[in-house]
Amino acid sequence: MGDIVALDALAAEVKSGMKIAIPADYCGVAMAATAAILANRPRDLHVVCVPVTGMQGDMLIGAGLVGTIETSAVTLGEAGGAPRFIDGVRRGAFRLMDATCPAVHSGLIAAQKGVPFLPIRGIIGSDLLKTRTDWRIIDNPFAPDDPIVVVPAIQPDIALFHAPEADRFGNVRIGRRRELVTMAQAARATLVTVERIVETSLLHDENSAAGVLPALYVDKIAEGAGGGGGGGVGGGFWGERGAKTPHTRRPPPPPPWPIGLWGEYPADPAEIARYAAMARTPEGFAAYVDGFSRRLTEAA
Amino acid sequence: MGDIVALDALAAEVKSGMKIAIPADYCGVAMAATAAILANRPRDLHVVCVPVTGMQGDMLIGAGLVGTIETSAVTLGEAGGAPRFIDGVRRGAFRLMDATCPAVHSGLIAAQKGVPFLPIRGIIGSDLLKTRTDWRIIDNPFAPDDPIVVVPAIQPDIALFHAPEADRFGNVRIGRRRELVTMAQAARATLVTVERIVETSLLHDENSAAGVLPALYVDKIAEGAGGGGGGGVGGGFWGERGAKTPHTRRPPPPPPWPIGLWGEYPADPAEIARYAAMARTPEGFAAYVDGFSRRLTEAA
Amino acid sequence: MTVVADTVRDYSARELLIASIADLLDGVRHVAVGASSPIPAAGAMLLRARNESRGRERVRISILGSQEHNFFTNGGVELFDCAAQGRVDAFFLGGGQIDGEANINLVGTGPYPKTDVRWPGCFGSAFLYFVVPRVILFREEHSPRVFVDRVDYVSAPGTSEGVTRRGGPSALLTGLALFSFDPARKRFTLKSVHRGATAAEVRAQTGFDYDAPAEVPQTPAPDAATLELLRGRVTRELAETYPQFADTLRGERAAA
Amino acid sequence: MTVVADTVRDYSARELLIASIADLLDGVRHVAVGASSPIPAAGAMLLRARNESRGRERVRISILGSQEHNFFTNGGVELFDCAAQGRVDAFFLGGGQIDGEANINLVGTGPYPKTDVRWPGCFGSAFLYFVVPRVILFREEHSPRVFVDRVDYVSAPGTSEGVTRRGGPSALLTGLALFSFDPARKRFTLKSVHRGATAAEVRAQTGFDYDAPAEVPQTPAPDAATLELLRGRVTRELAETYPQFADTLRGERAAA
Repeated sequence: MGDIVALDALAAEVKSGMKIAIPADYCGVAMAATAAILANRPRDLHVVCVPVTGMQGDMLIGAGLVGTIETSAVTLGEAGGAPRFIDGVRRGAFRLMDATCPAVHSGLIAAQKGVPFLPIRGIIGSDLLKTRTDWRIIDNPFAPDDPIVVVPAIQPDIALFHAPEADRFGNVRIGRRRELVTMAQAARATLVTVERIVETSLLHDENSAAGVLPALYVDKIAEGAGGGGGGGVGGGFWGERGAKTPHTRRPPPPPPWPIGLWGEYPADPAEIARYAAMARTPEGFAAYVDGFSRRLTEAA
Repeated sequence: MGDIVALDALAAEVKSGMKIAIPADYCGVAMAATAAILANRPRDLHVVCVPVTGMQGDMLIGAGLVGTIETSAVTLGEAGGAPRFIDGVRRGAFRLMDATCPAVHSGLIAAQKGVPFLPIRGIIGSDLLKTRTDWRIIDNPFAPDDPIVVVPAIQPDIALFHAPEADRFGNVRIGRRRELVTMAQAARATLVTVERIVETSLLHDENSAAGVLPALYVDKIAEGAGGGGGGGVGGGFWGERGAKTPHTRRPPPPPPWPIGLWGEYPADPAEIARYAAMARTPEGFAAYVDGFSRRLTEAA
Repeated sequence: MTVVADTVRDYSARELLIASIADLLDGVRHVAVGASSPIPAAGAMLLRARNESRGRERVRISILGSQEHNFFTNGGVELFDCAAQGRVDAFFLGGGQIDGEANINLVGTGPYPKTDVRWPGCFGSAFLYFVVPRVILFREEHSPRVFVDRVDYVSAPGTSEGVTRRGGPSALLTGLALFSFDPARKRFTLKSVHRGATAAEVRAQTGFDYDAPAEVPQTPAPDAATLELLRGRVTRELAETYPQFADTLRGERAAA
Repeated sequence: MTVVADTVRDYSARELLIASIADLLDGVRHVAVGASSPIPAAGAMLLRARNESRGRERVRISILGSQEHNFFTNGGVELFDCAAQGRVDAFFLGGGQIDGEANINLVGTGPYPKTDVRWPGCFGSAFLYFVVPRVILFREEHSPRVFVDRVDYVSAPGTSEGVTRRGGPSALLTGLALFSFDPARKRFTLKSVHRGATAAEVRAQTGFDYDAPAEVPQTPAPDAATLELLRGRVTRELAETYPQFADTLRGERAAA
């Protein structure tokens, strides 16, 4: 529970055929772990996006690791559509489980509560129901003539995200990103990369405890305080930060760069745009990934 | 939204026939508001205990205000059984909706999510199902031969609790007592008494924001920083505290005394035991309430 | 020429959209806006400022994905729970395609799943369209490829029968015109065309049939007080979250 | 007489219960305990201390309602969710009545709802009994009024057929004896009687039928190392949450 390990050991937990849940960009995305997973090349992953994804999901697709993607959207935001996703859709490169945000949350909450399904309003009349044959319509048992959608529990094998800090007891600060609690409780195992490990228990103070995922739900944590990748590439923020706070405690840095981290630093839109441009072709994508991994390795 | 009012104005929101949700003792119990409600004498309240109650529920029952009680337990803890509840059960003085803790949570979560019901494991074979005819058994739509209980949404008219602090914008600190979030979101209106009002927004700091119920879900807040009731009665803590921090800002103090408040001060077991002894008879209960209200008024 | 007339004539196309949105939001207390929707956000901020100046009801604005303008504390699910509770009065939806029955398509064109053009996905539309009372459809591009007779994929249906639903489309605002929607008749009605556009042009650029009065009025110009608020306080507020967009607004104004 | 023998003889009745609970919990990684259950809490703390001294698996203890020994951060629902996820290995339930099929009654005696005797209520029993793999029934009072042939009210059933269930009763510990439970046969078996009690006395004080070996062994006394841990570290840990109970333990020991 809450073991602090090297990034490689964390990434090695993601194995072929697993169902892996990843958060939206505003929740903390484990990009260094993603690079390490890309290097490991597990196949036929079932990626559950909570409830959407961006560059992380697109990279997993581009590397050919995704057998199924279950998501309410894939987008690079201001940088436009996700090129490897769009290309994969056209080619039918993976099983596509289009969803709608609250249905993803409800599926995870069902797993969190140990129930086989949760009801959800809306959706009826959407074409989602034509292909999401795992969603059903039942009669509301409490009112006549009231059909309602039920979605099955989503139990990921792995939940993977990035957070500002963990304590050495394995507790992780998640702030008000409470979908991370749901993901972790729903998943069989939770992997977290963090900016830093602190010595004092995050549960020690009653106010601080409110925004903490307890170690009970956390399997492995990898630490890296800045220093990753960005120096000279895409400009600015991350590189500067890395330079100002040299990492001394543990070698492998798991930065979420170029995705931002709430309460810590913004995204690097220039780098995401560079990815969007390069990933338009498989070759460009491969070149990007090569450079991405290399920058992380050099930073380590 | 989040209007800061006098205790009487807050208590006046609780009207005859309403469904009112109250938390367990460890979550912050609005005892001064309860005294004010006792004075107002609304009738035929449907009290939903989230998921259990103690002295607060027993006092509402003793005053004859309760038409229905929906609860997983009523107990004074170390002080023993709740005398007015036990007496009322024997006399059939109210409609009794025995429950089990997670079913109460599920009913509130259903209301929070705007769905008519939530499924829940267990319960089948319990005699609860014989009298909770509002709970049903349906077939799990995702597996054969798998009956499962569904409980209907619980939408209180009012959620009422006590918290350490609110800011002047109406945001309330609830720490890790997250059932208070569920109660407030499920309810049509939420009334909160607090120890103190602070000037800085509780949402200002990202870490502090994690334990905050936003003003959007809060209708009325009444403030009172200590000073209530306990001086010379049941000894000690509260009275001392009141003396040390004289209240200057707003007159009516809404202390949760003799129930404790998380992160602030413990319960007063001697006073709860005194209540338990006096409330054995209707006359003793009336005398207790009279003294209780008088102490609160004098403190105001 | 009076000052007021001057002011009223000198507004940019985007200012008209923002002012129209503020009008469409009139009466709401809580409006949620997507993080990358500066025009709807500007309209909501304009309403908030105008209500304050007129002593009317307070308007809360939730900008999703924003850290500063997001008072939610219960994670990504809170918007949907909040809407389901009836606490979100208005929301904006767009669509790669929108048809005459107000069905919206956020998925793609051509046969699913191997769509020819693929857009990001449904997001929360299949839920929010059902529970938010006043959904404003907003799409600047007004062309037959957006406004189609029948969407290729229904991300969220404009209307429902025999299904619990308390929300849905109330209006469609485009770069050319403003439509209202009648769910009972499953039909849009053209309410007004913006300055510079004609009813005939709107008809030609719209792939679905709709009702229209014999004389289609022009979308009302923002009044002087509204423009003043928009160019002052609202632009300053916008700059905090959408700095580029605020610059664009200022630039267009200078050119107007 | 050796020191070890001395130690083994000099234990209080409560120390035996605590040591028996530690044995019953052997192998668990996470045990939840009610706030007003000092003996189960002591048993769990004893297991935790013993495992540490033996280099065995770490034991987590959640004391419900406690602020200090509660690492939950998701509100009162978290215990139930956590148990439903299979992350709570053991829990304790009692009952005003417990019958021979391990049905428990936490509600009252006589016809419901106007019960003659009313207890607090079901709490979470109707759920936790189904999802926690190892539920230990614990009731110090061993009398025919507690251990009845058939409970007046089933708060939670001991067994289920045709219903998804992965938890249930594994043992019954009382002030007189220890029973195991076989859900397939819906029947208790007497495993041992505590020092000073006899099998016949247990039979007389139990209102339900159960199996028993011809020779009923005595409940094993705590070994010296266990008692040392219990009297040292565990009592100190207990004192933080249950100061009165820790004093009582110390007092009984002095009198033993």
